[in-house]
Amino acid sequence: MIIVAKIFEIILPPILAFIIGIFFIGLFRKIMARIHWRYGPPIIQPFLDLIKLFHQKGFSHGPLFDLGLILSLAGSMVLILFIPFGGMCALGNSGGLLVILYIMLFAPLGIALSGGEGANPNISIGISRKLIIALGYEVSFLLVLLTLMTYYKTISIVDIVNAQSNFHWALFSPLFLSGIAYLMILPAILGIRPFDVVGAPQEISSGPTAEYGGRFLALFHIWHAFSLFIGIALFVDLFLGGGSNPVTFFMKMVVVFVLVTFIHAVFPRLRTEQAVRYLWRWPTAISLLGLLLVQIIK
Amino acid sequence: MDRKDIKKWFKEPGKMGHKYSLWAVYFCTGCGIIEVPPVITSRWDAERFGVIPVATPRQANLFLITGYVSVKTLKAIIRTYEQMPEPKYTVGFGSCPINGGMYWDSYNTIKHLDKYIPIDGWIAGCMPRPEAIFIAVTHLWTLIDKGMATAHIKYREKYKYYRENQEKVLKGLDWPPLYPIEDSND
Amino acid sequence: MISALKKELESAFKNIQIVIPEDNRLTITAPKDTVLTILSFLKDKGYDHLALISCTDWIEEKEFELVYIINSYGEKISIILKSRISRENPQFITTIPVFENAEPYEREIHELYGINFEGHPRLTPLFLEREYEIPPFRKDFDTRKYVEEFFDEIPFVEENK
Amino acid sequence: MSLTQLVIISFAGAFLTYFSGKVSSKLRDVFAVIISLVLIAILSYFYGKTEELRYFSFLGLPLLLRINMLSWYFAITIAVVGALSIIFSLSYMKGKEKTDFYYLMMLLVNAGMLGIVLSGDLVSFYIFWEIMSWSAFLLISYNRGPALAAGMKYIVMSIIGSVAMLIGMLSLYTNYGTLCISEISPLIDSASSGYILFLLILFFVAFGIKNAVWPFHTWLPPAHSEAPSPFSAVLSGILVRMGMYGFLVFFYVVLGVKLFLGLGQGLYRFHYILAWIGAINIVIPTFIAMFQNDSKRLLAWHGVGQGGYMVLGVAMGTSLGVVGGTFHIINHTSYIALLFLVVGAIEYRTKGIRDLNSLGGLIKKMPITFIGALVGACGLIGVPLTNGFVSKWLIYKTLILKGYPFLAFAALIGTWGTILSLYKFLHNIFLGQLPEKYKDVEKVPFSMQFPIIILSSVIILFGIFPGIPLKVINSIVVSFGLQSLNINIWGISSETGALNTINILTAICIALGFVWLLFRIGEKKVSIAQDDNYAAGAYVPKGKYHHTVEFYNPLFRMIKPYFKDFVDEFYLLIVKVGRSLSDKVRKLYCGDLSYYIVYIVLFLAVLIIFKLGFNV
Repeated sequence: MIIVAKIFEIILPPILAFIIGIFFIGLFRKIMARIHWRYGPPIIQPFLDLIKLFHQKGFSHGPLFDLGLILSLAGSMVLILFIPFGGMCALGNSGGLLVILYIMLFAPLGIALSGGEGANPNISIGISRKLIIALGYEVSFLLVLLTLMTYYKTISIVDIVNAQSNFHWALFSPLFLSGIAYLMILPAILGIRPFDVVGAPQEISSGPTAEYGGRFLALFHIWHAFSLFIGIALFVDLFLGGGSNPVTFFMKMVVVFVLVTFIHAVFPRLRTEQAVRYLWRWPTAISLLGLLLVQIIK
Repeated sequence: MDRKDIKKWFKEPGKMGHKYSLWAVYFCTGCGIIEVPPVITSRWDAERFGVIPVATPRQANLFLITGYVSVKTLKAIIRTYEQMPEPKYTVGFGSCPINGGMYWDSYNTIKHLDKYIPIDGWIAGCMPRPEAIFIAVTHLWTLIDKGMATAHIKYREKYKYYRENQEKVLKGLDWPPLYPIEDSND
Repeated sequence: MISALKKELESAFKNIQIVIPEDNRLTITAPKDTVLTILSFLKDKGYDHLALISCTDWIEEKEFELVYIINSYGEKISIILKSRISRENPQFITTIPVFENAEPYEREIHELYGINFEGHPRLTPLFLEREYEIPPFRKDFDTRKYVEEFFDEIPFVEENK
Repeated sequence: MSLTQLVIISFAGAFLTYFSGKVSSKLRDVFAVIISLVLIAILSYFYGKTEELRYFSFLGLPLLLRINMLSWYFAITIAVVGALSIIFSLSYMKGKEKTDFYYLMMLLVNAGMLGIVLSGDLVSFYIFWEIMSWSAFLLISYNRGPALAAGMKYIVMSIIGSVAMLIGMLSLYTNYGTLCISEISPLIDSASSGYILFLLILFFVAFGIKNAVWPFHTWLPPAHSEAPSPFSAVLSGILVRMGMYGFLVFFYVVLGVKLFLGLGQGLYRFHYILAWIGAINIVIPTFIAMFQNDSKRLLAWHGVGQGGYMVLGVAMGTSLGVVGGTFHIINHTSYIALLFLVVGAIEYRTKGIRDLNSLGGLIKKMPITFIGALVGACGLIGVPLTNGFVSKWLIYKTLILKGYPFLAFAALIGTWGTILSLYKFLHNIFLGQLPEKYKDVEKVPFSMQFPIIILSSVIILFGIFPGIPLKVINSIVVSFGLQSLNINIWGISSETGALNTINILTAICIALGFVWLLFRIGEKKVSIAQDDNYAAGAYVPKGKYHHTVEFYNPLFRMIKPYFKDFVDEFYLLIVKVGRSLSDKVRKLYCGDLSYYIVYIVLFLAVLIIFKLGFNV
């Protein structure tokens, strides 16, 4: 019986993550449409796009072009197993936050390699922008994670979630500074405006996806759904107590996602230097303050 | 508008998928492009039918030829059309791409575009209004439904003739033929 | 102001006709060989902006007419200089030494009318993708005949073949 | 088979290959490979044995050779890397002249390093250290031109290091009358902390210069980029880590853990300052590496950067930290040597092109080299399933659990610096458009591919089963006196967060399989040529459609004002001052006799006045 529960626990989160991710993209386009005062596509439109994309003969530039994309999607799938998802966490005890940090490298690396094989300057510029922005938000992202780890004196995310049970969430504990810093860099992690210079359709014809056709674009959309899920699930796990069952967890994620969509709708797209200058100034300062606060308390 | 017809989705997902998620190449080939922004923005929102503009032909399956085609633009149109993934549909705006329109006797514009690339459908009107474009999209749905939107297959089979016409108009295309041409086939 | 300029021009150059159709416009018709000197004379006087060079094809008199439009931001007067060259062997000297921005205009006139400008750095094709025996903007170029000969000859790609 | 025979074979082998080279180059190649393989065989025989014997006595001082788990661990790495680089240079040095001299020096460097690692007392340690430094100098300045300046810079700094070590040894000998390491450690416990600090500074300078720790790193980038590639693989792989061996021996064997951690108090504990030097050593070089345009210089800066992780791990003093630090040494050797061999292979095929802006698209022509570069890059970054990840995980865990978040932050941000620079390395050489002139580049011969394949498999193997090397390192740490970790084949299991590489491996394989199936169900893909690319409707311009120049320009524009190597400028300032002083002194000796007589008379006069004035 335990084995069945274990297998169930391993298979269910990725499927739920996929459904939630696709739902989030649909919700995203619907909210954006309503802000533009237009009717907007049905919520399941991304799902229809996926069906269409799987029936298109995409162009491939070579073996690495496919393998890089497959690697990045597999990396984000594995990452979901490490993140506690409403009481379920398949691989919670094999590595904790440090492994999460390092498995997060698979996705940008995979897409960078497959894009590089696509031999198109638009892609290379997109990838170099993606890595620069990632370097920008990693500074405060690492500081936030370090404050959490030193505050709870553990590197396993499951312990952090359990420590926040019955309503004393980390967001309202002395870690509120790190929570605010994480919220400030969340648009950069998810890659949406004001930091979506990476896949800017107008400037570099949608950056890394310039050469992706049928199946490749489908895999990229699934990866985008997963990365939306991961970015927000991490925030909910680390700062909002992570929810005892998937439904409460999903509710918290929707709230955070709608907030981030509104930020997306309002802000223009920052240039790369402006984005990095901002990321290295305000979120880093706040997360440093959070770290000092935790050091003083300890 | 049989988007909610679940049975049809399971029977032929490919057709339904292509019907309800037409991604148009955002590439203005003539004077008609002035009609496309109102189509995709708030007033006549095309996204409710799943039609959104995408940045590169690699991601698109709908190609809107908006307006007259000069010899120079023909080169870019052929290049973009060849770079689109396989099930692709083209729609011509106005009468200029059909038979040259008011530039019928000009030395520099292409008279019959379907001598060079296959066209699925035409919209009449010297720059059709957004409603006409939506009607065209619905016609395209019926074509796809009935399996008559086979321009891309015709292009693949008759590529030899298309290539000859293209080389006649544009002296020496500087990219290799898309499909291998067997010289003596008939 | 404009009449003073008219008098100066008349004194400086012989056999040119000067007409003032409106208060801030002045048209000069001058022979072929004095064009460059007039242009540099006007440029020194402050008319340093060459707005346009165009060409009209007088097919009956078998002549091309080159029109130089120059104006200055200071006095807000625009001067139109016309000169005629023969149609059989259309030869003319380039005005780039006086006005650098004449280069694309002369290239266009060369491509569409077939006038050869000596001293022009690159008289390569500018707009047209194809070559034409008679430059298309000439009046004796019959576009309808050209379309019938060329475009209509290209066969349709029928279904059955 | 005793230790003296091992040392004799390694040195005799070097000279034998030189003379066999005079006979025929074929014989010399075969001889060199046999010698290095024999060394590996003998060393594997010594696994687990600890013995000590006196092989010679030098003006009354017994010269000892000893082997224990620590020296065996370093010796096997030296032998393996040495053998691989010699196999690699069989075809790399085919066209070049003076190859006998090259093989002699390569084997001499290996022999010197083996000698250091096996030496039981400081005198033989010093002798082998000098042999290694000088043969490395000759090899660095092997291909003339700018290499001479790089070699000069290297040898001047390593002489300063050796002199510092010599002074430390002399003071040890005068105080305790003996120089064998095993006898010194009990005696030194009773020494005053001031004297220990003096020794520490001296040995830190000596080993810091060799290990390119941050203030003394300036010789490394020019030396690595000018040396021939097989040697720069050995140089950056294991020769630089002799400094780390020195740190380990001096801190944990001579001083002992209690004494080492007890030095200084509060924030000024010696090992805390050392940790901070290590942290700075990680961040600054990786960010400099990001903007290099020469592939070997980029890798050299990473050699400096990764050294910081080792110093950080060793300076922590906990068993987890030391295990992480020592494991990182062997990891770093594996992937930096691999990357240098990859650059060597590319130099071999593109006639010596190292500039990152004029290469591109070589993946289609040299796939095996690309796989090696990819695995090496993943190892250097620390992607899970590679050995770099395991050692970095260990180091981070100690930093976080011991409560040093800022050190952990510096180490973690170094990873992202490596990602950016290594992706630039991979992208500019292997991905993108293939330029015209490399159309007919073909694969590298097998003698070059073999080391690349071996090193990549080592990286993956140690990444998936870290237990194999960790068992050896655990016994080293136990021999230092720290408590051991419970290590099993797939990683570390401990209550404060375990590492389980097998779980990660299975999860990734299942996910890869599933996504591959998901990829297959779609329509079949159409593969197209490299120049059939989206260029906004125009045809792709040949050779001009590859974005490499100023790859991270937005970031560079921001970092540019702080982007000077202050340490290098400081040294250049010293050199300038030194040169102007010596210039003045040169003016004194103007060569004709009369001046010299005047100097003597003046000097005597001063002496007399001094004698009268102070009637001393």
